[in-house]
Amino acid sequence: MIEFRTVTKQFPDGTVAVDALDLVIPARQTTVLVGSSGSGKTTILRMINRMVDKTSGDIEIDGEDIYSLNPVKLRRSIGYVMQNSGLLPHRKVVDNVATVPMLNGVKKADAREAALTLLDTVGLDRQLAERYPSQLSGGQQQRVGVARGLAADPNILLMDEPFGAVDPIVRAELQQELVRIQRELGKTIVFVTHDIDEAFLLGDQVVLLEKGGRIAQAGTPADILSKPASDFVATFIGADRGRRALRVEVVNGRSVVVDEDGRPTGVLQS
Amino acid sequence: MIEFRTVTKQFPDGTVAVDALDLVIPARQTTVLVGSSGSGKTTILRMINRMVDKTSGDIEIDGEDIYSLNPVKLRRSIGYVMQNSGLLPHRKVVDNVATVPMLNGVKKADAREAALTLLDTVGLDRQLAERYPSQLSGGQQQRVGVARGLAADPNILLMDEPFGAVDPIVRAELQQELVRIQRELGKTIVFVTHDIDEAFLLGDQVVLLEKGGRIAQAGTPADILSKPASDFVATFIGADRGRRALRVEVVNGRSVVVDEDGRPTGVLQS
Amino acid sequence: SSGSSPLDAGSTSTGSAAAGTIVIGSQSYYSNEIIAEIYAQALEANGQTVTRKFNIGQRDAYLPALASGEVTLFPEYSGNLLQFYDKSTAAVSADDVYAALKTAVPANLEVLEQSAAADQDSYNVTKAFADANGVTSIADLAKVSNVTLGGNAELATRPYGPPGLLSTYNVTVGFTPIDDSAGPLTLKALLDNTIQVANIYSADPSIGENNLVTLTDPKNLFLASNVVPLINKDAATPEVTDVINKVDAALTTEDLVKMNGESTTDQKSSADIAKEWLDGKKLF
Amino acid sequence: MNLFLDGIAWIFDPAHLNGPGGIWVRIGEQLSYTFGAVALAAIIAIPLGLWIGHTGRGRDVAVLTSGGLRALPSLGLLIIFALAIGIGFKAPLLAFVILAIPSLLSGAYAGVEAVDRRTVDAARAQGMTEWQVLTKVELPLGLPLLIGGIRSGVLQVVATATLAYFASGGALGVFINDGLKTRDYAELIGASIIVTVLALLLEGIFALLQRLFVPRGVTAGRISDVRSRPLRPRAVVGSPIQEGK
Amino acid sequence: MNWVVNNLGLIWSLTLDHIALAVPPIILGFLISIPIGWVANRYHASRGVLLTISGLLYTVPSLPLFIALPAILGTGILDPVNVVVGLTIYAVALMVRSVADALAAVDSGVRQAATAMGYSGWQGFWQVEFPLAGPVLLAGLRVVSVSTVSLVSIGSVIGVSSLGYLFLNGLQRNIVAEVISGIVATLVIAIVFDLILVAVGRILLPWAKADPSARQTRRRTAERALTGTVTS
Ligand SMILES: Nc1ncnc2c1ncn2[C@@H]1O[C@H](COP(=O)(O)OP(=O)(O)OP(=O)(O)O)[C@@H](O)[C@H]1O
Ligand SMILES: Nc1ncnc2c1ncn2[C@@H]1O[C@H](COP(=O)(O)OP(=O)(O)OP(=O)(O)O)[C@@H](O)[C@H]1O
Ligand SMILES: [Mg+2]
Ligand SMILES: [Mg+2]
Repeated sequence: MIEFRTVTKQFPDGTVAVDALDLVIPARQTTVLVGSSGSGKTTILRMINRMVDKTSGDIEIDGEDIYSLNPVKLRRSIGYVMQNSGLLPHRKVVDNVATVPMLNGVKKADAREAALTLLDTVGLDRQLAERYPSQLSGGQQQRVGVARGLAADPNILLMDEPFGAVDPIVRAELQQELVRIQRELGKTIVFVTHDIDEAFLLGDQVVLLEKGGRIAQAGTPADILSKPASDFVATFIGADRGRRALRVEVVNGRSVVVDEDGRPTGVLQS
Repeated sequence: MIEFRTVTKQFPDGTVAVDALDLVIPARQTTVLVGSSGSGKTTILRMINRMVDKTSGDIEIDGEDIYSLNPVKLRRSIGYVMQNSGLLPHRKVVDNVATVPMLNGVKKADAREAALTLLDTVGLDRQLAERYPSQLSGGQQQRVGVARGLAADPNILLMDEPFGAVDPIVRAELQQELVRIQRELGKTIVFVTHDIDEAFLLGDQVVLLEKGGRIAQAGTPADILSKPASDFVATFIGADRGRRALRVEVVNGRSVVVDEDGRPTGVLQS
Repeated sequence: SSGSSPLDAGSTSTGSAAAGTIVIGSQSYYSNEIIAEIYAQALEANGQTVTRKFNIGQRDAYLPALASGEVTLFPEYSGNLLQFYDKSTAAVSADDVYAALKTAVPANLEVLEQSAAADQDSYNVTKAFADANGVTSIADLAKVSNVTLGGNAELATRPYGPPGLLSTYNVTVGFTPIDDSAGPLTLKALLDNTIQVANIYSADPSIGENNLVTLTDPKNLFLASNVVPLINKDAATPEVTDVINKVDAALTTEDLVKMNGESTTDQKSSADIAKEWLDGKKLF
Repeated sequence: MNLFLDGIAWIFDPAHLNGPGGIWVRIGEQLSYTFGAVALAAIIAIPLGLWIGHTGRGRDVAVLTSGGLRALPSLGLLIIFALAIGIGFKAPLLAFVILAIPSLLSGAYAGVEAVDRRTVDAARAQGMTEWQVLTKVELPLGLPLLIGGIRSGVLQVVATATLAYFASGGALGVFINDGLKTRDYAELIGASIIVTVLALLLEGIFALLQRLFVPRGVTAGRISDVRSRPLRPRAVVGSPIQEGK
Repeated sequence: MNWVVNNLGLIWSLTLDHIALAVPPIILGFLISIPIGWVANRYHASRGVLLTISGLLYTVPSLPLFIALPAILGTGILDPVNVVVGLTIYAVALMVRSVADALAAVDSGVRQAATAMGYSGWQGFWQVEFPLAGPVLLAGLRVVSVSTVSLVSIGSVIGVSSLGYLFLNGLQRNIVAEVISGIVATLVIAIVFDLILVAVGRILLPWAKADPSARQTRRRTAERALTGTVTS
């Protein structure tokens, strides 16, 4: 469990990115932070592994103040996956995955062996292990990024828009894969996105943020969808644009679900 | 009306990007080309204004072979909007919009005056006219791109993933704006995207492309959704992942529409 | 005019040659390099170990190196060297110059026996110019207006340069610095009439080859300048000085002209030229 | 320090400043070489560079040639030309033209190439002719790097023009050579100071020009664009502009 | 041409002298520039100052520098060390900017990823930033190499043996072939050095070849180095 208690982050230039945030992120579940650009998602995420230092307040992991720990050690114990994978371009795929265990002192051969197993876990062919990141497609790179995040077998996995830069089809695949992996491993995942569909798809808990890291609403997807807490939430989830306001029409003898503008979004199963 | 007759494009390196394409794009409607990366969407689009030269076949606009026209003149008579707007960074917004009319010999003052009117059309504040593109947000830049595409009052507007790089919320706004503009102006729009939701939202006709520019299915959104012509189409529109296979569940006393995995997508209106 | 000199500053430190090794230097002047090569080969033939540091620019660069022991032996020209140490010297004849030179050199250097071979500055004009203006001596230049003299840059301030011409002969000349030690650029400028008078060393074969007229010097503007070895006293062992003195005794002005011609016209290397000369003289 | 002060004193001695062969004349010669050589090099290299940048053709050849030209020792070139032409200003000028060409050439083609291809593509798609694409888009946007190339060429020539004395071509090298040969170290240092100050002045002027010629609204060619490259193309972050709602 | 054939020995020994004078400045310049460039990149405020000073060093004409150095260093006048130090100064002047640019060009995303993975500052620099700056550093080093090789000749004017001897001696003796052979030999050394640097790059940076985006940044930054304040 990760707990933020009235945490504030003000950058040196004066921007208050996160303002008195109170948030509990339950263990072994996926919590999705969603909000538009600049709402402070990344800042919140990075305060967990001290890539960004809080200005005030308390951050605890399983009851322990993270500021009592060495930041480098803390980071090695937390998986981190980012957009554009952040892979080291000068290391082969397998070495990228093996990096954190090796920083932790695992022997090279062992770390590489474990890395190969992880490639299986994320659904990558072992043949790709000896390639450089630039020789992979965007989707493959993201899989490597996930494998690397999992390499030290961390309890916590931070994911910052990990699928933001890939093509929608590949993206859908990766999302499914993540759902599968999480079912198997049961990590505490904190996932950042600005795509509300992705948030609803992946989140056990969805935290909808406004500017300054203020929580507009937090809850399960169904909660948020059925009872938007404010106009802002309603706008954000698309309720006001009629995208979420659906009705049924019959086309070619089948019940097609359409939105307010009459645009079809799916077919109702009988 | 734009007509492709067994049009093939082979690039010098041997790639056959478009293979014997037959396609009719009706006038005064929006036709969306959708398909995954590398399926030849951009190539097809760019053959219309001869930014890419066909290898064989015929391309006609309103019955006239485009190869009988001067390519520079042809381009000036067709609007083009691309991802990342492609605005000239060293010209002010208003001058960017006025560029094509001025190339066509319109006087500077008149072209600028017309440009300001166009900024209204695309929903931009006239105050932004004197800014440079880099001083605008991504969404604003795209609006300027659309205004520029419309500046010479062309019959045809080509749009290559115009909203691909902006944040989903802004994107939704821009899509609505385009729908509105099209309702007012009634251009022949050819729109490229790899987002099937966007295709269904904007397209009067949707053309689903496979590798090599082969048409997997073409028709209205409702047609495609209710009767996918092949497994490929079904996969692409998400039917197989259960995203389009919807059912209704009651949460908090409201009918929430959920997909096969139980992820909510909207609320059914009574 | 300057207070301290960067070149002097270096003279206190480093660089003394290993004991028993003779470090022979030469000017960046091909003819001087030939003589240095002769010294080197002669010493080597007599069992000495020699290091060559040729092509060290002008006196200002190499004299401090000699003083510091970075270089131990250097073929020099008596008149020019004397003027370097004593700008106002009155000595003119070869013997007077040599005598004056012996006392003028710094304490830790000495000059060995001077050779009969002379190679001194001289003013030359083309045959056409000499005939047209009736010029045979430097004094005759006073009759001609708009005369430009060409030579190395340092000539501008040397006692025998334009100031000396004015004070000794009352001749006023323009000056064009051409820094190739009376090489092809100077010669070409003279033949093209870009300059009318060129300072060319008397042993330069181009004087003969181009039919140049060397102007006589009745008032002894130029000092006699004979080949003379300058040596660091620490290196002046009898084994060395005997060999060098023997070489100098055998060297003649004609030899110099001939060897210079072999270098420029026949493009032979200084090593080959020196070897042929030594073989021809059968000194050792 | 003493030497340095002597050098400064040497410069401001009126006897050295004026008259034929005085400091002013030599500075004039130094600058004539600089601007003359760069102008001649520009006539050759800039159109060629623009053509290479615009068409993408001959790029490899250009890279190789300018690399090779860069490796040519100016002293050797100058001497070769002097032996062929004789003394005077022509041989040094020729050598300096060759010295300046690589910078100008690479400035021109790098400038054009640095322009975002999508911008060029969009310009063409709107119906600009190739000439218009070059003159209205690539040239103004490539100007910072092009000027950078000219600046680099100017600085190289101004520092190297001191070698002109090898061919009796005048310029400030005359003092340096003279000071060296006559042990007048005040002259030597004084002339070096002048060369350095000239170079710095020109550098300052060009830095200013470069700033002036960066088209407004563009940061291309400034070093800051490497530093602050965002992770991905994104709608403005931290900018005061509000989305038009 | 005859002259060349008869003097291959001389050309060869001068070539060796030339190489011996050129190599130390290239290596020293590189090593010295790394910490300076690092500071320039790390502390934004220092960047302008450091780059200006190094640019200023480059405007000092070489000949007087070679002559003035013995006074400053206390070396002998003919000591090759003078030329080596002088050329090292120029190399540093050129290289500092390359190092700063190279480090700045390292993708900030990758740098952050490294921090997030738990690299400490020192580890992160040597194992991630420095190798990733490699391609741009190499491009800068190639410029330094060419410029150094061509500048060595000037040392001949003050009597430090190099291929420049062939220029001065060829001039006096009016042997064009001698001057040309000096130019050609200089060119050959520059090309060989360049090939060696490229080969070393291939070996040490195998990933760079596979990475088109790195290639582009490298090219851009190299060209910036060439068209920036760099003079030779
Ligand atoms: N290093 C920094 N210095 C100053 N301000 C910063 C810094 N990093 C972020 N900010 C500001 O803090 C606010 C929150 O930024 P953050 O990156 O957390 O947003 P985000 O929600 O992750 O946005 P995005 O969706 O664009 O990634 C923004 O206004 C941003 O400009
Ligand atoms: N100039 C070119 N030279 C060679 N091949 C090309 C060129 N342009 C495109 N191709 C190839 O042609 C095929 C179709 O490309 P195209 O750009 O039309 O695809 P697309 O559907 O627009 O893809 P995306 O969604 O990524 O934009 C691809 O395989 C691509 O690699
Ligand atoms: Mg973020
Ligand atoms: Mg495309």
